Amino acid sequence: WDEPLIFELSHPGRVGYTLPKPIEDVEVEIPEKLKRKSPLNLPEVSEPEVVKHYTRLSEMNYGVDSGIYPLGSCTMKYNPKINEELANHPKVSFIHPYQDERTVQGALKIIWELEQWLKEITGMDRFTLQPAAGANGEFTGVMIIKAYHLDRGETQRTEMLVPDSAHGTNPASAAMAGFKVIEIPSNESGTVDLEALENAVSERTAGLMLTNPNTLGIFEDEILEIAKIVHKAGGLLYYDGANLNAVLGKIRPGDMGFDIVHLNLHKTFSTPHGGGGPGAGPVGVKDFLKDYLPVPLVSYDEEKDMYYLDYNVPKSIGKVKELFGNFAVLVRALTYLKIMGRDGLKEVSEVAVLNANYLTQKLKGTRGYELPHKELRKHEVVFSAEPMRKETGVKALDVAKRLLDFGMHAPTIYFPLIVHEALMIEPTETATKEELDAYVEALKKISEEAYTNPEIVKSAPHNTAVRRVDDVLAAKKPIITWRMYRELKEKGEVDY
Amino acid sequence: WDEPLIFELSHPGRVGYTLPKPIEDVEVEIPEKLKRKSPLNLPEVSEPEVVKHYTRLSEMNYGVDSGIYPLGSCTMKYNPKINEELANHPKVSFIHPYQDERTVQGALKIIWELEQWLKEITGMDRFTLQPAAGANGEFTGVMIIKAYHLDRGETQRTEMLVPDSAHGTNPASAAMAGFKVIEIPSNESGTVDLEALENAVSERTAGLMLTNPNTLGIFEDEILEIAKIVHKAGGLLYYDGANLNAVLGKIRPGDMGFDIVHLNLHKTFSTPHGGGGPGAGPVGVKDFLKDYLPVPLVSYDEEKDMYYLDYNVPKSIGKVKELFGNFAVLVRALTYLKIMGRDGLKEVSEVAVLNANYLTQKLKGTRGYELPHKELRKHEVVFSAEPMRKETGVKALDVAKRLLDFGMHAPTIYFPLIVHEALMIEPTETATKEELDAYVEALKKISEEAYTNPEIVKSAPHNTAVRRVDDVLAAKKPIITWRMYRELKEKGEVDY
Amino acid sequence: MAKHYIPNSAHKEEMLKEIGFSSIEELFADVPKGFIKELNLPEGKSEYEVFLEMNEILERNKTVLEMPSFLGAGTYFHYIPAHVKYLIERSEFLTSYTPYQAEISQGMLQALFEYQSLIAELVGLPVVNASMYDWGSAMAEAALMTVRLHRGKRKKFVVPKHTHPERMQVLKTYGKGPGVEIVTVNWNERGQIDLEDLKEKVKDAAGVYIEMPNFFGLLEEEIQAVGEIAHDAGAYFVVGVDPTLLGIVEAPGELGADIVVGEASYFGNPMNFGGPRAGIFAVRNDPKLIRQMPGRLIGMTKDAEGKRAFVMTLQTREQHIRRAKATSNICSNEALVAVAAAIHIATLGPRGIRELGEVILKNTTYLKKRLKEVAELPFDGVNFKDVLVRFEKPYKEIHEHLLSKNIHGGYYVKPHFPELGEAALFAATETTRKEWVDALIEALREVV
Amino acid sequence: MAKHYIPNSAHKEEMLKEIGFSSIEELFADVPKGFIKELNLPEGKSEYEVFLEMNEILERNKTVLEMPSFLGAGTYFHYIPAHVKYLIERSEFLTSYTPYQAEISQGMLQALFEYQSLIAELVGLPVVNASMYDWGSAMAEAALMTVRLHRGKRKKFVVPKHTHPERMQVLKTYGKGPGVEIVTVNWNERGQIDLEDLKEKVKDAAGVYIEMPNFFGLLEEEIQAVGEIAHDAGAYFVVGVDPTLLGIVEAPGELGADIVVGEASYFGNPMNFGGPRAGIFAVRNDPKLIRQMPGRLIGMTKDAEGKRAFVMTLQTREQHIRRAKATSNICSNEALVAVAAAIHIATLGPRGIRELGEVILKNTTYLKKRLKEVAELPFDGVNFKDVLVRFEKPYKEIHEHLLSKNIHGGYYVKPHFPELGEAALFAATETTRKEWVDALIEALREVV
Repeated sequence: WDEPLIFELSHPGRVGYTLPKPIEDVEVEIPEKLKRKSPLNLPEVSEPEVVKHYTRLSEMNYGVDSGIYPLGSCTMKYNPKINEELANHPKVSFIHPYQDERTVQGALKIIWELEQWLKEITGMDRFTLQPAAGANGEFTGVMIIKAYHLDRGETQRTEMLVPDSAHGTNPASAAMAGFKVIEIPSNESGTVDLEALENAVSERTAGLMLTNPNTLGIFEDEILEIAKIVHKAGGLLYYDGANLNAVLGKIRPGDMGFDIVHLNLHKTFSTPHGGGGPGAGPVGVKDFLKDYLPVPLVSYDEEKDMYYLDYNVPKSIGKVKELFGNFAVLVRALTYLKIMGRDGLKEVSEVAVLNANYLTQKLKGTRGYELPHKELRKHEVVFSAEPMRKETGVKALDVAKRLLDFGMHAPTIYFPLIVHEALMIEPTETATKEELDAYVEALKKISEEAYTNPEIVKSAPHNTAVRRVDDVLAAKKPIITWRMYRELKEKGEVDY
Repeated sequence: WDEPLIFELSHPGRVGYTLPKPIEDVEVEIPEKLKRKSPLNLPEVSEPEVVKHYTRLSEMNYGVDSGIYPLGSCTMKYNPKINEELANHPKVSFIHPYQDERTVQGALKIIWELEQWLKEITGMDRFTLQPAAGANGEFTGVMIIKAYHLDRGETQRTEMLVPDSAHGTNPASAAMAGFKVIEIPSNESGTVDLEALENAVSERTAGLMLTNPNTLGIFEDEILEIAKIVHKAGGLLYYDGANLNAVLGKIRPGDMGFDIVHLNLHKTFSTPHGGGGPGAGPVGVKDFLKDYLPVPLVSYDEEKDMYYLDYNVPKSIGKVKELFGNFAVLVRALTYLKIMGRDGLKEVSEVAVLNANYLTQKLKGTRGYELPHKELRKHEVVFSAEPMRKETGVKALDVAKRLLDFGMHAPTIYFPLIVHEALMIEPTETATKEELDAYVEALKKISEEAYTNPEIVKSAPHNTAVRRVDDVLAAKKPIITWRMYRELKEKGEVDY
Repeated sequence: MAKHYIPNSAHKEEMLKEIGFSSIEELFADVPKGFIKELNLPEGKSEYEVFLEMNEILERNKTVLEMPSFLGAGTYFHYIPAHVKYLIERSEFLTSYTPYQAEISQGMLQALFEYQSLIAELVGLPVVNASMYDWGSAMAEAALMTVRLHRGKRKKFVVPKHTHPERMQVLKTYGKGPGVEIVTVNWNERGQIDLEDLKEKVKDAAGVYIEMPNFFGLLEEEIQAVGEIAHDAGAYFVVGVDPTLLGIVEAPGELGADIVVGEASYFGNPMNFGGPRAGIFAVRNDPKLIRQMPGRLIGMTKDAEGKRAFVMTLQTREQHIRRAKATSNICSNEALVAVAAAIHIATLGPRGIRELGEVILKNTTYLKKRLKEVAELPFDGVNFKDVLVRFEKPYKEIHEHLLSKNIHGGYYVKPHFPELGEAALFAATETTRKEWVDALIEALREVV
Repeated sequence: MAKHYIPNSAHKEEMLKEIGFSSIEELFADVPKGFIKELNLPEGKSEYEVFLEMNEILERNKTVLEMPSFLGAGTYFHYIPAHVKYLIERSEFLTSYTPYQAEISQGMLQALFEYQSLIAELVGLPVVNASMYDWGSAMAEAALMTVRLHRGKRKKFVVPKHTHPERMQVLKTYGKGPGVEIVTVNWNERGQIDLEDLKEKVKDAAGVYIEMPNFFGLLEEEIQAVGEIAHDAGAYFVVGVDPTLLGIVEAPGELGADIVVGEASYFGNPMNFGGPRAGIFAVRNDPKLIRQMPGRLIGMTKDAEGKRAFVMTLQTREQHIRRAKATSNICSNEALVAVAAAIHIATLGPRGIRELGEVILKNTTYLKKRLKEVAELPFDGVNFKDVLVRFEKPYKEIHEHLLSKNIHGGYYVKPHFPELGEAALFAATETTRKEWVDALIEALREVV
């Protein structure tokens, strides 16, 4: 349905808030030149209207609790509700980050305990939980690489190697840290081309950023070779944890030769994604890098049974975010870990991989979808709709939109870039067999439609709150705020 | 959409729970004849499936947060979220009713404070918060009336007077207490017919149960006369608080001559109705009746600053419910009262009455809807669709169903019984002017349809999750449980 | 200033004018003079101030998380998985009314149908209503129903003397309406119902009632025999049951019950100082019984297009239709409590229900074993949750000592059953921790 | 046994068989030998046990509800109306991903568009992104942006020395990438930015930054002049703002800011030990600026039928399209925090925003007045939330005394600015109670 903007619900005089009275009702003079004179064009609405408005908006949104959500490389698993209950505990909400350590031992213990779990899971020696998100973690990681080389006087190490199948954040993070990004092509199995890597490394190499399994869902089986090449050249090996769900509790980046790891608590560790955040992107390092981590770390004084903020990080890169990270997200992740335990975490990766392969095998051979590279996948699979596009004009985008009509979320599309018309599907371990079967059925049905009645696919979706959204217009005539909209509206430049 | 029954989602082996291990893993022998041998046909589902299932079911339900909900005599007002937050506080959830009083002073204080508010609001002298719902409160009230008369030796007082416009619970509660119910007709203004009342009272009269304003939304302006007649005959006057919202914070039943009052916290005091409960039905009495209240009461020892359970109620009718009532509901109501305060409560009734009269005046004169009785209403209004039925065959039920197509909840229909084809509308103070206007618009549109295209109304609703539901079939072939369904299905007696 | 919950506060003038009124007072013109007054109440406060105030009040409660507690006696600390509360707090469930408009209430109707269905499987009877207020009121209504079933010709309702006192009190109040005669049967030396005494008292009874487990926490072993005695005497057999028992103990429906009552809120709902709760009410699939049962029933049916749908059904038993002749006055029930119970039961499934029963049984057994070390157990048998123990010292003294050790002891039984001496009920559930029991026993050793 | 979050745990055999595999191991056949191992981690526990465990851990926190606190310094105890949390916890918002599929994400897209719009009205700039991680990272990204806008020809970023230390540290880290030169400007005797010093240092600056209020809690009076000095030198003017100030103080956009950053989480979000938060990032409606801004933007557009709709837009600035050439690496942002802020701002409306500013200002003034009785105030001016006070004794001593009285004192400033002596920041907001302040002053009297 249509729900107006909150601004359009405004009626002068309506009030949605209550505030306590001031302690003393004195007049405080604000310097004239600072006084607010410009109008405050905010909506005037009552609390029931606010609640109805956002309730309705929520009903126009699809979440993990609505149905299958197999966005590749996003690990949209079920978000346990106990996580929410504990993250909303008053003992979490109502503590200030600058409180005396003696009054926040619980919070510090949570950070410390979570670090212990992550260390064992990844095979790393020390973690910072400060980064707010995956990309923030990547930035932390590459800054550590930079600091390490500079510290050793190797100022010439200015190149960061990144496979062509990597997430966009990898090159972007490397660039932000001031590195030149060198792209490494994939071979026909979909893994890093060793020869190309050999040719790319040099004394300028700062490191290689890698996911394993990679974004095709394929395990980099030559990882030991890769590590050897990079290390031999004097570079460090960085693990992008986006795909950790595939190997969780079974295989550790630290054992594969990685020196630095970032994780996504909002992917692998079941914290909700909230429509784009908050997440958390902890970064773990091997012992020789721990002096470079952001400050503060949380350490434990066994003798006093006291947790404390540890600023003793001599070569720290500084801070990558204010304070101690997205604490409420950390509470959720630790809760999940304690419930899952060793046995549960292993079950996660095993069933995630089973689900992905089940879907792969069931869909394989369907007309229009091609399965490039190796068949055996880990947590996700990338099909190509290139044959379909060529034969019927129906693109990956159309397939994605048509899936929405079946009440299912689309896969990630057009990524990784090395697969044309990519459909990147990651069911995760929390999908049911019925959901997988239904998803395959829907994709088969769409294939059938593409070859018999392509228009219905190209004009999809048909059963959603809005029809296909015009993103070209959005970019051509940017309307980012109600303020911009009002202006254009007054000029008669918009009819929507 | 269609959502299967939870039983139909079952897959052998799936698990949705975790339980702690027993303290000691001993085998405890249950006597053979008590051991469970019959199968446990419960669904086997995982937690993500449970969450998705009930999330989807919730999306197939209309609540106060979905839109206007003007069910007459139900006072479906906005349920503030702070009520929920406090009712879900661990200090509420995790206390046991038999705890030592010293460890539940907070809980006892809440009960005590709420009583003080209700006393001042109603003009009564003492309250029990034990009753679980309005009808449970009514039962409490009439049992007190019974006990009072018996205590005075007036065993002949076996008749309870109830106006013909009363809620069904009034006669039902009176009957449950063993009274004979005498119905008092309404006069043409829609209020109690004094002459009929005079004729009905006698030495057999135990009391009169009355709502004021009554279910037509009309204030019983001869209430003092009524009280005089009943009291003179030796009866007691009972106030059904279902319609208190109309006079909240302005007019007190105690001042009008009522001896006993029950309130509905889930109506007037903003606690949510939860699809039919839990509610709470506190009962207040004048001083001379307080020794009859259920046990225990909560009293306050000022000297020790201690609240305690008070069993010193010499003529108590006993208990009408286990323990101390629906405590978590009481927490919500007290929160609401503290936020609203004297000023806010008065505003509630004033705007509730304004909204009802606004709607009355806007709708009045629309073809097919008749406004019987007086024009001036309090919190609600009853229109009659009798002209429409006669002229077009469209009944109140059809109008109600058609409203659903406009995304609005229907009014109460076919009640009170004294109005044919009744449409009983109570917008409450939390409806917006726009919602009232839209409601009137919808009712006018339906009138137009009734006179031009009655079929569309008679076959409504058209835009809902299911089409008009066959309640005759439901009664003819009762299927109350999955167990009954399975049996019939096996016999081939159902096709749904 | 306008109130934040009342949008039209801001539009009073304008709306009055539109409908030709000049003031709010005019809308109250029909109220006799002198009735309208200013109440003596505090002014409204901000949400923050009330939040603080309520937090301060609540600080004066000590929870069972802060202080291990061995209280049971009809209210138990069970753990409710977090998703249950999360789901029932969804506003579409939480803020809806009784589902009178079936077409936009399919969610609540189906959820309640599922509740009825899940309870039916547990108790072994196929007809279950959508909830009563609690076990006590359900039991009292069952008593009235057995009297109605005998068309008032039999008014005697037979109950064990060791029926839960709380429920007994509710029964007594309800019984006063139609003048039910409540007759109690003694317990025997094993704390079980005395069958001989029952046989003597069952004559002309409308119904016979028994609980599983009984007030002493014991499984009544002769349930089936009790049912047979009741039936032989032409009485209906009513069983009250703690449903968390039903994974390991036979469904009362299979043991001969005509009516089963009990407490549904043990599933899905926290203790909340005793409320809200939800009473189970189930009967055999017998039109005679169904016609006389109280409360709301959700039924499955079809919509106009033949699609499966749910609706309130058999409403002609209810007060809003039948008024003074209704089977009960109940209107608002405990729907959301029932839905919470349903979600919890569905989460547990057959395996979880069995495991829950086993864990409780084993924890109770551990508690009992340890209690034996320091106190006397008047009765032997299989205990589920509650264990009756007797002390030599006044229990008050023991209680005070435990409290001083930050332990909440059991429920003092003497006020109800003085013949048992200084007895108390100590309870365990799946939430009971070994360290709690061990601390309890240590503290008891210090004082007994 | 199957795991309760993993439905297909129960179907492994069956599914493997269906796709022609014989074991889970086979699915990991491509993993080099020796990689797969058993980890040294505890076994999984029941939800109840973890609930207890986490509760026990959390018991070791003392909240500001249990102990009046005067901590501010960038994190403030604001009261968040209950409906805000209630709404953002709705699973459709909570469990959704970045709204890549606009057609089934209109709710989140519109909510974020509303966030952008509400912030735009507050800060007085029309282009706002859908959130950065926090104020600090937003400020650092703004610094990088000004450098990019000068195509790297200017690398100097000028900030007051009294910029919040936490943000300063983030800026320094971010600045290392492109080699930003951070130049600090002194404060004057009134604790305000020294305009003369600024004029000296502004030459060749890519950007100039200032905060309202500043780290000492003071309103910087010469904001506009700072902007003019920056612009005259060809530098971009970046203002960092606490948005709760903006009901009573002019929007930075109106005071000349090209870029506004700040902390959105002061609205709608509890303190949470400092996170999650959400950084505000707003710019003038200038294609040059928009092209260089970091982060996600939600735009209004039409659907295929001409109906209004929302979608992520101008994505060619972002990493998933532009990769190494993106304006920032940011991907996950703080969407839900931003939505919470939006709901809170919408709830307050124009009147509430003004009133909030006034109440905070008045409470701060009361706190300041009382603090003056017992300590020295190094700087005078208009304080908002934070008040800088200086003691004669070591602050540590004072802090310990306050703690012993169950009061948490202010933020110790000396580690960052030793030149200020034994100084600390004490803060008030709308949540501060008179009795807290009075107790504080009483306790301070005992120790100073």
